[in-house]
Parts: sequence; C-alpha cells; structure tokens
Amino acid sequence: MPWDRNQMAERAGQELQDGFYVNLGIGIPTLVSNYIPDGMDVTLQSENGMLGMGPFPTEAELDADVINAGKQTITELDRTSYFSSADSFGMIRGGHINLAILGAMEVAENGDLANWMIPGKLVKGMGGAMDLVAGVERVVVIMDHANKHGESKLLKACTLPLTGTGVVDRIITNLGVFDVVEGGLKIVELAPEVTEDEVRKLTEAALVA
Amino acid sequence: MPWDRNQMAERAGQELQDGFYVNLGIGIPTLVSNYIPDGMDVTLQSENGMLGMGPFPTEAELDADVINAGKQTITELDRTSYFSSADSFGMIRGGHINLAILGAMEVAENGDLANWMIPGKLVKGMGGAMDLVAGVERVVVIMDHANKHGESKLLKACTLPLTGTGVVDRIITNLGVFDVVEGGLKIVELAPEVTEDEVRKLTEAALVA
Amino acid sequence: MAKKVFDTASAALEGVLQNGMSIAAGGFGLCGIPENLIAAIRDAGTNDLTVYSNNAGVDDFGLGVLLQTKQVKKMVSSYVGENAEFMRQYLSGELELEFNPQGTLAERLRAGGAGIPGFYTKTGVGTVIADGKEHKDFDGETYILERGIRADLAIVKAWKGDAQGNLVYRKTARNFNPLCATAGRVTIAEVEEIVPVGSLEPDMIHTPGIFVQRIIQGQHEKRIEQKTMRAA
Amino acid sequence: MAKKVFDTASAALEGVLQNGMSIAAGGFGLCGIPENLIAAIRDAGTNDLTVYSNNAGVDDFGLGVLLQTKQVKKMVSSYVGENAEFMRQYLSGELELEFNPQGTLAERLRAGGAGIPGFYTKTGVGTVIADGKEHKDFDGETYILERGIRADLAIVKAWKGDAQGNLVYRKTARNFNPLCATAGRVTIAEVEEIVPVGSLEPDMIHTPGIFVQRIIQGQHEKRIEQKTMRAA
Repeated sequence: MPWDRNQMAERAGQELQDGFYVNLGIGIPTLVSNYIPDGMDVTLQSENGMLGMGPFPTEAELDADVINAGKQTITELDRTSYFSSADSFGMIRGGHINLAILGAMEVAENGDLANWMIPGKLVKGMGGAMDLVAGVERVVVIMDHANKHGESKLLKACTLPLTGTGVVDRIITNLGVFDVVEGGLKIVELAPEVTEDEVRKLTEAALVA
Repeated sequence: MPWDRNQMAERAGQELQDGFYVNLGIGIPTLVSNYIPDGMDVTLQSENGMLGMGPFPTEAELDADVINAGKQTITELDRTSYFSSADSFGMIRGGHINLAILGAMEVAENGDLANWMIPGKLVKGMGGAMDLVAGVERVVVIMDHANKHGESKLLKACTLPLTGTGVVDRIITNLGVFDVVEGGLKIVELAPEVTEDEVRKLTEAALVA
Repeated sequence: MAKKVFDTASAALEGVLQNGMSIAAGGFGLCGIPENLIAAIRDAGTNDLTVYSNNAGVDDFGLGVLLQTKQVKKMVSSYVGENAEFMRQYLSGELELEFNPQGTLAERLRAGGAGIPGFYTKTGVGTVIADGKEHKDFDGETYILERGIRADLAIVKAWKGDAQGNLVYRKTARNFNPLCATAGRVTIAEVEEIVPVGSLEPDMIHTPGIFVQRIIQGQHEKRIEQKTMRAA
Repeated sequence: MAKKVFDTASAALEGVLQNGMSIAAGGFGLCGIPENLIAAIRDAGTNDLTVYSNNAGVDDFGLGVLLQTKQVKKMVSSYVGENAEFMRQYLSGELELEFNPQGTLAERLRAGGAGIPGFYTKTGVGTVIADGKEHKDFDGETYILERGIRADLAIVKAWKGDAQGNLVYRKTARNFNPLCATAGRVTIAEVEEIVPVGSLEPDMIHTPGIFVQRIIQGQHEKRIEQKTMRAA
C-alpha cells in the first residue's frame, strides 16, 4: 500500500539526525516537523531569517513579525536567533545547513530537480529554492511518484525548467525511497506491499541495483 | 611661516562638514578630532568596527574591549554602534564614509598615494589603508611637504609601492593646501608668509593654475 | 547635524522622488514592509519605477498599491505569487519582471551596499537564471557572476530608531531591510518608535545611522498574510 | 543534541587539530582574541599551520605565542607591526607572509563562510596587491578578483554564549570573530560566560549557533596593547 502524505513525512523524519540544522520546504515537507523522532534535537531554519522555528502560535501568541518562509505565523523557541536575509542565505549557500527536505515536480536520474515553474502556467518565482538546492549539504525530495495522469515524475531528464542540476540526494515518494547514484536511481526501500515491478512501471528514470 | 602639526590638523578641521562621517588615520590626522569646528556634528568611524568614537578614556573608563584602529583605548558616545570588520569595510568600500584624512609618505600629481611600505625597511602591512583610499568618497592627505633631506614628497610619480592610484583629492602640508586637478596640483591656500616660489622649489609635482 | 527626523513619510520623501528612479524596498511578504513610505510614494504619483523587493505585496497592501496605480515599470523579485494584479500586468506585458533567487537578491543588495560590483554563486547554475551570465570555475566547481545592486532610494521599516538613524529590527521583520538600507544612495527608514539617542544598546544596533539619511515614526497596520494557528 | 559545551580549551580541540591545517582566528590586535584556544594549540604543539588573522599578536601574547614555538608556517594578515619575533622569522625566510588589505581579508572570510568563492573589489587596484589577480571592469571602473576563505578550523572569542552555540560579542572585541565563525569547517568559541539557553535576546545574537560546533568558558586576561588616557 503506497504511503499517504503523512506517512511520506513520517518516513522523511528518519532522514533527521541528532543536532541537525534542517530547512523544510512548503507542503508535505512542513509536515516532517511532526515526525521528529523522540529525544532527537533538530533545529529548523526558515530562510526568511530565523533559526530555531517553533510550532504555529495560539491566538494569544500571534505576532505579525514572526513568520516562516511560507508567510505563515509561527513561534520562537528559547534557542531562536533572527538575522537578515543575506546572513540567512550565507548560512544556506555556505553549506551550514545539514539537510533540506523539499517538494518537487520532477526529478531526473542524475539528480536534476524541477520544482519552480511550469511554462505557460502562472509563474510565481523560485523564492529561495535555487539557493537551497545549490547550497545545502544534503537534499531530500518528497513527492508523488507519478502525476495525476499516471506519468512518472522520476525521469531520465527533466522536462520543466530546472531549479538545480545534480542536486538531489534522495527521493521519498508514495511508493518508496530512492537514492541518486552513479547511473540512475537506486531503490532504498519500498512502501508496504508495493512491489519492485509496480515501481518499475511507474518510473521512467533508470533504476540500478 | 609653515604650519606645525597642530596647525595642519586645525586646517584639516576646515575640511569637515556638519553631519559628516569621517575616518581619521593614525598620527597627525588623529589630532583633527581636536579641531572640529564649534557646533558642527561629525561622527568618527574606526575601521575595526565602531561608529561614533569618543575621546580617550579616564583611568576609570579604561575598557580593553573599546579600542580604535591604532589599538588605543577610547570611549563610546551615546550615538555609538559596533559592528563586525566585514560590515565596517562594507561601509568604507561602499562609499558611505564622507571623508578620510590620512598621513602619507608620497603623493603624485595624479593623486597616486604611497603610505604603507618602504622597500628594504620593516614591512608592517597596509592595514585598512588600501580599502579606505579605494572606498571613501573624499581623501585628504596631511603630510610634511618635504622629507628630512629636503626632498619633495609631492612628486610627478610615486617611487614607493602604492596604496592606491588616483585616490587623493586634497593635500594639506606644512606649506599649504593643494588639490589634485587635471594636469597636476593646484595651490588652494598657502601657510602664512609662505610664498609660491618657496612652494615651487619644494614641489616636484607639476603645479597648475 | 543635518536633521534626519521628518514628521511624515511625504515630508521625508520630498526632493528625493523622481520618475524612472530605482527603489530598494525591505520586507518579506507583508512582514517588515515600509507601509507608510509606500503609501506616500503612491500619493506622490512617481512612476516608471524599478523596484528591488523580494515580493510584490498583495493586491491592496504592500507594493501591490504601486502596481494598482501602475507606477512600477519593472520588478526584481524572487516570488510574486500572492498578487493577482501583478500577474495580470506581467502577462499583458505592461510590467517587466526579473526573477532573482532569494539568496542572490539578498546578496546583490548587500554587495552593492558594500562596494562589491560582482560576486560568484553556485545558485542557479544550469538553470535559466544562468543564461547570459559569466560562468567561472573555482576549485573544480562552476559558479555564475551576479552583480551588486545600488538603488537611487531605499525604503526600509524598523522597530526602533533614533535621531542618528540607528535602527533595530524585530524578529523576522528584519529580512531584507538592513540590506536595502546599505544599498540606497538615499535611505529613508520608518520605525514604530523613535527613541532617544543613547537608549539603543551600541552592541545591538542592526543598522548604524550612517546608512540612514531620513527617518520617520509611522503608523503600522502590520497585516498578517497567512494567519496559521494551533489549538490553544 | 550533540553536546557543544566542553570543559577546557584542550578538550574542545581534541580530535580537531592536525599538522598543516588552516586556522582562522578572530581578534584585532589583542582585542577579542581567543586567548585560551591559542594557548591550548601551543600546548598541543600542532605545527605547519596556515593562520588567517588580521594581526599576529605581540611577542608573548596572542598569536605571538605560536610564532615563538614556530608552529606557524604561513600568516595571512593585514598588519603585523607589533611583533618583533614575527619580523625576525619573516626576514629570515622561516615564515611565509601574505598581506591582505584589512577589508579584503574581512570580506574573504565572510565570503568563504557564505559560499561565495570570489568577489570583486576596488581595493588594491594598481598596487602590488593586484599582481597576478584577475582584473575586470564594471561600469567603467576596474576591480580585482579576491577569493573566499574556508579554514579547517576557526577559533573565536565572544562575550557570552549558550549551549546551542549562540554568541554575543562585546564592543570592538567583535571585529573579525563573527566572520571567522562562519568560515571554519569546525568552529570553536571561547566565551567569558556561558549563559542559559533562552537568556540571550533572539534579535541580539551576533553569531547563530549553527556556526559553532564547540564552546568553552575561558579565563581572559584581555591585555591592553596601547593604554591611552586623557586626564580625569
């Protein structure tokens, strides 16, 4: 049975390590903060200028000056620090963040990533995505294995404009976990009851042993 | 009668304008802070990371964490701010300082400046001098007109390794005030009883009308 | 000292605005935006503006108000998803748009303010962002050259400020504000509170007064874009 | 969380030091220098060091102690005038020296820490500093290319710090410390006081904990290089 979005987020939680500094993208990646393993200390960075992001506020805690990169209101923790956007992206570009978990539209077998625009559709902009994939030590993508039409999102080559080239280390889809390795993607793990055959059918990218 | 060092500093005080942010070099330039015209508000920058430098401390005020670029103990003012060396030189390189008043070994008629090393002698380093002359809006040099051997320090071309090229705007010597203009140096003002003839004899650089 | 404190945003902008100028505006989404100065620029009607700002506001707030009045010729931004009028003007060709990755835009402003005309970054290599830009290898990796930005005017919003122009920002409302402050040939700050000189801790000043030519105390709506809460 | 707080400078350096490594050291003159870590590196005897530091200390204090023991192979500095032993070793060819303009050195460290491998500056154009460096024109002015610095280890001194590695510096003792902190592959901080997590104001943290892998509370002599006073 393929994973649902919460199960994908829960699986992504296993990517965390004690002491990690992590940037979570908008969407399913945000849910990963609900699945930080017990006793593990992880610090979340928000690229608009905050290290040590806390949970959403109660009504009483609402503060217009405390938002995350998705412009949602959040809270601070006792460890929190604030800084400028230049310092924030210095942190990101300089490789100081251990892990970024991001959503995607397409990933290619060589680690190319497309997650910011669809030609002909409304272009909203890349925000900090290009900086994150270029700078962060390890990039894990969470996305559905196939699109609504049943077409693979794990491709030989991306068809959409790229966010970065050769930047993805691992992909977590509803069907399993895949690493970008020499020659293509390697199956690390399959969701319960999902078979390698099913995965092969839904994967355009080369799968290697 | 040529100016002494205090008179040169006093004359340099006339270079200040209300609201100016100013960096003063080590030596005679430091004395300029004693000659800020009454009622004029000038803020002194110290390139090690301080804006709003106060006077030397009393013994009671001594603080090892408050020093100027000459490593002398100083004090802070109510307007003072501190920042990193990168931010300090961002201020300097970015042209935010209105005026730098510096000492020199040689100045050439095209504004070239040499004030950091004498080959064969002990090389101490340029510190922040190259950044200051390259970045500050206006550079005024204070120095003796001639060296101990009676040789001009205002030259056709510098003989010593340069600190910057075409960077000097005005030179205040013991004999007068000179501007770097098209074709050479222009006499702006002479010290009391100093004649143009005397100046010509002690000036290798072209003097233009 | 040349007096830096002005009574109103309009007074602070007097003699500074001109058609066709470039403006660097602080803020991220609607957080930490110079609301009062934006409104005063709308009232002044200055047009043909090139605006450097991470976002474009929403239709009726933030920089969106200058889009509604068609005062903006070009936006340089990283994300403009929240503004329908923006999209309409852009798709109809009325508005120019240059996308910059967020970190690249931040660094371009910081570089411009610090006298650095160009720097190299990995961000965007192999994407459309790299098209037409100089590529250079350092230690076996490829980078692209990005340019520093100086703007004719910077408008920023801080929490507290003093008559010397010293500024302190509050929490994530800091964002692009300190960078814009350094990148403006003239920088005007609006603050929630002007405090006496000497009351800000010298170690804790985010923007030293040298970067701020004019300052006003404003009224701030501080609208929240995405009110997201957990159960109490 | 992986524990960042160590009991002594020597304990904090354990497993990090190796001969031939590069070290970025904070401080300006004797102000804001990591005294305890320098002493522990002397005690460890690590040699062939390349040290990025604005100054080289004095003969018996600051980085001067590592020069006396000949642990330093190369210094990258802007000013070394206060150290006779330094000059002796340099003139005799025992020590390599690379002069960087002070602002260039500061920016190189900041750039390295921020993932910027190179940037252009006007500083040094037309001087020996520009020899062999790439020149490039921007808007009719000539600039030279300078490289970002990453160091194997950064040693910094702050006023207060917490167990998360968050640091606050005091007055002009800030200087190169926050830059070195970002440029180190491993960064170790010594502070005058370790304070409880949560006691530092989040808006006023100069170096966020992400940049600091290890931290100790030290004993600081804070020697003054030029005691200059006015009459009381």
